[in-house]
Amino acid sequence: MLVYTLKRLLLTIPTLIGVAVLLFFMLRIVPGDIVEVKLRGDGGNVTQEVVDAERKRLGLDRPLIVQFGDYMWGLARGDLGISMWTERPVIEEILIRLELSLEVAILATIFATLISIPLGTAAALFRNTWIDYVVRIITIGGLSIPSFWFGMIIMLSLLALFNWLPPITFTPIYEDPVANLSQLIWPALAVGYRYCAVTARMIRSSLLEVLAEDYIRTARAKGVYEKLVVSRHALRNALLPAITVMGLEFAFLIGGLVVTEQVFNLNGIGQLFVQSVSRNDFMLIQGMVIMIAGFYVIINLVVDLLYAVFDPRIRYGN
Amino acid sequence: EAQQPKRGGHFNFAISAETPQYDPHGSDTYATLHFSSPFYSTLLRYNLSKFPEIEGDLAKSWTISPDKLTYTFTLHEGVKFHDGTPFTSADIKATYDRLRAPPQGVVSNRRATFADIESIETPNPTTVVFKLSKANSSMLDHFASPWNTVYSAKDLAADPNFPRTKINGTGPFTFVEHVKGSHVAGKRNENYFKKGLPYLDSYRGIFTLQAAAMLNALQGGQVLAEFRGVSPADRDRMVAAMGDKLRVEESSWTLNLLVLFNTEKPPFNDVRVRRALLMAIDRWGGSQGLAKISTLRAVGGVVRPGSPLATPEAELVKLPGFSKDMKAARAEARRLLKEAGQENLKFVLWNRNLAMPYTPAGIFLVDQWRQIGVEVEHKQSDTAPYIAAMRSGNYEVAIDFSNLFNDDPTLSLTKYLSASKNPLNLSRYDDAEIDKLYELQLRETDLQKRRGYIQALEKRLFEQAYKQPLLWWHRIVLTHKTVMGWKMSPSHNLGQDLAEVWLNQ
Amino acid sequence: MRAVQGVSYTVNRGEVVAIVGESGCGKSVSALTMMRLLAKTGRVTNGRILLEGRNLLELSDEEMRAVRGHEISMIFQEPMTSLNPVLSIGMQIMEPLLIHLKMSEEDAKKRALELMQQVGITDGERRLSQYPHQLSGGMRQRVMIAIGLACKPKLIIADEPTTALDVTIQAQILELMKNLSRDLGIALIIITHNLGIVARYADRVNVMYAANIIEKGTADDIFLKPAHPYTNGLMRSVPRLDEPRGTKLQTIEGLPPDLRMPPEGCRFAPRCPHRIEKCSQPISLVDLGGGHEARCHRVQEIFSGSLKVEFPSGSSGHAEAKVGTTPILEVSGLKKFFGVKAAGAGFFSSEMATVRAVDDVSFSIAEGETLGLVGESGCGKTTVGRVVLRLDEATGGTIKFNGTDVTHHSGREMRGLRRKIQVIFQDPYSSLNPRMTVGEIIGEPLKVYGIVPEKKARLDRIGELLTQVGLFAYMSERYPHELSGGQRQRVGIARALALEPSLIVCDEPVSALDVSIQGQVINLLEDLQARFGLTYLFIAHDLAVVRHISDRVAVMYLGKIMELADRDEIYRQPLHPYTKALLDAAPIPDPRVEKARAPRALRGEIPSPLTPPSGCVFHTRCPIATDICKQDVPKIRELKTGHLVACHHAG
Amino acid sequence: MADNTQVMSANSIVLPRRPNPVMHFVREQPMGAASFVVIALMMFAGLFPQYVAPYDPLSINFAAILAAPSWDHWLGTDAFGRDILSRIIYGSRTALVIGFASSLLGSSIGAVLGIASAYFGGRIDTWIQRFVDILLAFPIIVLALVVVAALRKTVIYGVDVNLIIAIAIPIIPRVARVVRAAALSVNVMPYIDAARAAGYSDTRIIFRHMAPNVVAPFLIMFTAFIAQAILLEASLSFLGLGVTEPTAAWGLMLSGNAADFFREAPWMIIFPGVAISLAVFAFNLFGDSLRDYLDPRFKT
Ligand SMILES: Nc1ncnc2c1ncn2[C@@H]1O[C@H](COP(=O)(O)OP(=O)(O)OP(=O)(O)O)[C@@H](O)[C@H]1O
Ligand SMILES: Nc1ncnc2c1ncn2[C@@H]1O[C@H](COP(=O)(O)OP(=O)(O)OP(=O)(O)O)[C@@H](O)[C@H]1O
Ligand SMILES: [Mg+2]
Ligand SMILES: [Mg+2]
Repeated sequence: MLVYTLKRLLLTIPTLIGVAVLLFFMLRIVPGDIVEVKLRGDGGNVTQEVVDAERKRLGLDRPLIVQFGDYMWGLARGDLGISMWTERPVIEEILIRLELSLEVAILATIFATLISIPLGTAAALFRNTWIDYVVRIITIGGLSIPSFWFGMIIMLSLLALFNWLPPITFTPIYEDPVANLSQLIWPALAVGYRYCAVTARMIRSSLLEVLAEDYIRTARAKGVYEKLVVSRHALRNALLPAITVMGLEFAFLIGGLVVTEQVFNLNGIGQLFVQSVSRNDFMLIQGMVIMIAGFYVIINLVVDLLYAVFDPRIRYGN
Repeated sequence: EAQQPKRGGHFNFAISAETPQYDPHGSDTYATLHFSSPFYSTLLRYNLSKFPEIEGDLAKSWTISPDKLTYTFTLHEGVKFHDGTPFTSADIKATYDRLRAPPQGVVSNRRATFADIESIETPNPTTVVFKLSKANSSMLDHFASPWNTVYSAKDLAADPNFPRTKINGTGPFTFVEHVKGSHVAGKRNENYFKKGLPYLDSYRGIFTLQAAAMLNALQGGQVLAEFRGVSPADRDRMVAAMGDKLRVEESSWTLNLLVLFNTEKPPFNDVRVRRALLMAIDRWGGSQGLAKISTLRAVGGVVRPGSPLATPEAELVKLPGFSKDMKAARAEARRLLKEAGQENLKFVLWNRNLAMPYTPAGIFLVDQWRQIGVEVEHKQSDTAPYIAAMRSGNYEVAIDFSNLFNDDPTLSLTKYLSASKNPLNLSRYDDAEIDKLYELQLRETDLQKRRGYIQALEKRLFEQAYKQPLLWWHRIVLTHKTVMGWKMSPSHNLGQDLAEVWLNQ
Repeated sequence: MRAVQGVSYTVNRGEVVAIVGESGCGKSVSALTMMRLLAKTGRVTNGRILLEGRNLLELSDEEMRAVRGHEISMIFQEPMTSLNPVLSIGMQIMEPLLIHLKMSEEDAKKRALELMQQVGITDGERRLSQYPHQLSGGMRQRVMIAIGLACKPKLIIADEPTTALDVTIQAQILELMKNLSRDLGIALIIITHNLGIVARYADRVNVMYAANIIEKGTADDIFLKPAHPYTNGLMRSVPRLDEPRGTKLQTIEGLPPDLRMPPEGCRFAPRCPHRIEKCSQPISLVDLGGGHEARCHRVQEIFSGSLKVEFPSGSSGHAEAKVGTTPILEVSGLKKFFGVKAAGAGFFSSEMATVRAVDDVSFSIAEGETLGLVGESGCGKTTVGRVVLRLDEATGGTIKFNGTDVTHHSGREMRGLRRKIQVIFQDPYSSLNPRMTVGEIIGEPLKVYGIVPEKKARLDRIGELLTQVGLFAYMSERYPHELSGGQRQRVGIARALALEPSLIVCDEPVSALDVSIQGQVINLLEDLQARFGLTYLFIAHDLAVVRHISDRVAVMYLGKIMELADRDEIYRQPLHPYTKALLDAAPIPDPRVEKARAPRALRGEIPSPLTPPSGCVFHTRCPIATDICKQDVPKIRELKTGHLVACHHAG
Repeated sequence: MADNTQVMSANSIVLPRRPNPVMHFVREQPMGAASFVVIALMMFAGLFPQYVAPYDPLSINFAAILAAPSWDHWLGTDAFGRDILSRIIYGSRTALVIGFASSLLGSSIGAVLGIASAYFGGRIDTWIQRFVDILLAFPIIVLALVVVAALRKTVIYGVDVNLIIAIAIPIIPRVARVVRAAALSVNVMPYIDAARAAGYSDTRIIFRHMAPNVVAPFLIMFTAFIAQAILLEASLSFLGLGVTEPTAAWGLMLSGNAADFFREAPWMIIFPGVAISLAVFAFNLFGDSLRDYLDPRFKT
């Protein structure tokens, strides 16, 4: 198990390197220069020497390949470099905002899991009945409603119904759970809806497949209570694919965050990302993408491990 | 509101952007000033009650030689930096040397403005003498610039870039903390050299990056003020929401957006085309409409309307692009285009990707030009690519902006100098006459004559239609009624040291 | 549609009743109906199912649930998929005990162990905690039986319990079930399409056709005095191990009726060679005495012998294909290993193991000859075929075609050769591209190889080929899914013929077909061979079929050839213990022969080809194995002329 | 032989007529059919907006700023007095063009990669899979954002090409995965072996025998990703990185300071969002029904 995990972790490295390389050069195609933004962004009329001096100071005058080597060497030592905008370590910039985004993501996941399982199961059991259709509408809705709009609508409704808006400054959950949740529960809803929908759909379809399996017929032939047939025999098999999907959906979750944080003005990773894109803060962008990619890879690893826990057919390598 | 100021209390206000570094010398964004001003003093400053009158800050008094070449300042005694080191004329010298001739690796955006300073002498700790090479009618304004925060010679000697990341000033407040992505905090400087100031015990500048968020905070009382300015829509909404708890102060703004042509790119090398496009813009109508939904409002020439040197409306309407008879103007525009063989002109309009007020301006222009049969593709891009395009000159038409802190023409007019004189001239034209007029107004010390030169320059500029202010901004500041002592001004860069702000509760 | 109609039969304690019939005739449905397990789409329109006088159809769902697994239990066809992969064996065996008998955990566990004992699973303790994927097919079926027995039911229904298993395992399982039902006095219904099994194990037999029971009686009645023409046909269309050489199979032409619109008269009439007008009238079972009944208008004539039932036997007239002497295909020392993930390792470890699918196989086929290749599943038959076809690259050894070594021909060199070697696959469903019409499928090679370049002529050629395989030109614009299994297989054959090959590899071409259809295809293959002088490498696991069609037969076990000889020789006096075992295990559709034979079943399981036993791969199961068998691999020796054996103790 | 054929002809099975696929689909998937109608309507609006839209979507009218829904402005107007209904109608063109184009581009490339990966296997497979993994590790919108920023904006016939590419790229790996899986299962089908045994060329086998059999998953992915693409375009425009004003685009209508008006002009927020949701919903539902229809596993 441990060995396997380590092996898999090692396997993720090439992927991450690929991400880093691809990203680095993709970004360097972006026209424009952060120094210009800094010095002239607000109409300052500084002379070219000043700009050059600044670029030199930030080491942006060096040939691309040198910068690249520098960057990769940094990565190798686990150093994400310095934000070109604030000139603080990228990792610092990220960590400040990570807690919030992470919490929203987790809330969304919890929300999704809690809702999707009963939803999907009901739809499968009452297939082609009105229940199924309602669930189908709800879930496809989840795939269709833009999370940022959903967020806006939530805000609108809160305003219209209670003339109340969530607080704008972040209080960690361990300091004041109420304040914390009253701020983050809404964005979590906004991004969680899709998450929930996708999982529910997966559960439905895989449960349908499982229910058609021979061993379900066997169970019935044994005279097992219908409740048990579903809970013990069917569901356990059906949940596996759902877990995978949750892993893959993580990519969408992040996307949801990027836009939703705009709507709710959350000072999180998504917000930071949009800012750094608009400022050409390449180092920060690289740092964040690599971190997110890392998350993604890890999560899918965890999913595989979970698989092993649920499915005896899958053995831990020795 | 002639009340006796109350001492004490904690003040939260919003800053709608977070500065990447602390040093105003190397910055042009108000984010830095709203962040740093309370910690620093300047040599002179504007008296916002009688703007644009200038008063002393660190300087107790000053004299100017008749030939306008020598400026002598007498400084306050007993001024101390936050770290306790006494303030002397040496610090002024160090600061201004850093501004006019920054050492290696130091960014000074004010280099050009102080180019005329020949030498700085410090005969004694409380006297500093500036000697100029040429007379400069704007010099006093430069000394009053909020960007020229005074640093300690000691610190600069230790590290020329000290002020980028650390703070040690003579200002009314001392630095407490800067929590990234959250806020900056300061507390009263007990031995501030102006007795009895500041009133506040402490304050927090909270970064609110979304306008909506800022307004929510204001409404919820999480912040009591935002000093940059909001859009009319926001104002109306807040007034509706908060009624008489809210104070609304308005003023025309020292900012404007300009229509900018790349005079090297045909057909925009043809004055008729440029002219036609400017004439097609219904500024007077547009200003009424845009005033409802954006921070754009006043119609004006190269100098802020309403300021002493501004061109009066009666004169303005005679200039191309400012006519009130749009039917005629548009007809003329079409004629010019036809004449230039450009009836069905197509081009790309570059614009910055900022919701307020750039996007509305862009939408407005596209619509205006459609009305004379010109098809425009509106290209909004982030600042970096935008600037890149502007500087490299591969654009045709763009929305340019100018960001000033006062009405002094010299700063604003440098924008119009020939490309050969000013590499930042994005229209890339060379026009000896404009340069001549600029120089004249700069050296002219008689106000009337100076206005004459400026209007001549303006006329020349608009007839050649290289670039032209579209509309000037309109500043609306919302504060809770409990916030007292803060003074409204035409620039959001001025008067942010919070020394006289107090809370009425 | 009516899947089952007018089916009525009784079963008594300790008795084994068989239900035979071709696929789709309603066997499973009738069984599932008894369990009330029909999918929602199916419902019982009328009828009674009496269990000791109680009509199961009148029970509430809850009552019925209590009956299932308690009084009636069922064993399904697919042991591989019929057990829940994520629940432990013990759990699955104990479940009915806990539910129906309300046993305590440990009692249930005790009982479970006892059951494992009964079904012949050793070291039950360990097995209880294992999961299905860790058991072989045979083992799983034993587990299924254990589950079925758990609550000492009155009736066990076994739907094709051994169809998915190998002959040797099949024998084991069936013996087990027979004994259990006798000893425990459990009534047993075996559903099957294998007449051999029926002959050996059934006391009474119900023959179903198109959702009807068309004949029923004791095993002897059915096999010795079949009354219904269909039953007769069935008996004659299966190849038998005890048949003289060269006899043609009689075949029932055509297909069972579409059950959505069955003929209102005798349902067999359309295919019956002896039909008369009367046959279009409805008919019910006619009693022939002694519980022997048949559903036929002319049954009396047949029974009295005044009417001799005759079926058209394939190509009357065609001469036996003449076997040449020059070998067309020579395979020597052929090896094919596959690298696979280590067993049990799952995807969690990447360690590789090698499957010795084919290990040192040598044989040669002469022109016009048919070499039969038999062996249990997984022994490497298909792989041999694929390597010969160069679909897989040989790991070792050489393949000579017409004298030239083609083992390592490049794609280009192969191209010419491809035309000469063609293939017919086992599964008629997946061997035709579902998105191409029959015409396109057959026409493609003609086009690609420019055999018949221009369109018009090609259409004619396609029609010709279709008729050659007993189809019709008009079928050329049909899609595969619009054809029956037999027809598809014929299309597959036509596709092979299109290239006018000289050698055809037939990989189990009839295994997936119903007996009556099987006969048709076998005859077709023989006709074609005679007509075009084709050479066949005929792969199958059904010894009877192989014996029927081949000139020589090779018996494979775990990737090695055990014995190779002329077909009569090998069946008359097999020299290899494995061949013997195979022949013993395969039941013959004749109760007299079967009942006479002593119960025998080769013990043990087929070892995994991942870890083949040392020495003689068969020694683990061999009755006469000695120490040398464990040590060294037996050479394949020619004991008599043309009779090769790989056994230390043979001869 | 002849006589057998006689026997067979005597009762060769009568087939039910091959059903017309369209009618069959409508009968089996009413919801799918309904959603298709919505899509068709959108397409019409997108193709001929000038006949449908009551106003010019671009012309500013300061007289009617933020007008509430009324008879002459059914869905009200925005901050520039532009008719929201008209902008939504014109916006459907933007959405459809970008949705179709990018989904087609992404799915096609993905499909090719997937099939190649499955058919050739070995090194090619490993490399393609590596590449796919890398692309998958990028969060979708992040990837799009970066690409939009990286590629210079190039407009062809009023369509922003780099936006299309940006949206297509995240689609590629996802389609590649699914198609590869499908192709792998087809690859082991005997009829493919038969084709190999007949010695056909790789290209022939891939295009004539494999491709048609992975069409189903491809179609499903394709429609599903049209929906995703529309959504992504909306998000990008919302972030101000997609289509730019004054072009009529749904995401754009929600972006910038639209939110500032939500007290006095909620219709500015509500209707464009409804338009997006409806369109995406229609495509998702259609794709869904298509899968139920094409995928035997979901058949009753
Ligand atoms: N759930 C179902 N829905 C509709 N038709 C069905 C269903 N199950 C079986 N049938 C039809 O009922 C008929 C009898 O099916 P059944 O499975 O009993 O045949 P069988 O004799 O068991 O065949 P096999 O030997 O292949 O198992 C077939 O035509 C089949 O297509
Ligand atoms: N592509 C492959 N990869 C790995 N192992 C394989 C592969 N093909 C066959 N095998 C293994 O090789 C052995 C022989 O397989 P093969 O299909 O030739 O047996 P068979 O005699 O045809 O069995 P059956 O009678 O079931 O068709 C089996 O153990 C099988 O698991
Ligand atoms: Mg069956
Ligand atoms: Mg095989």
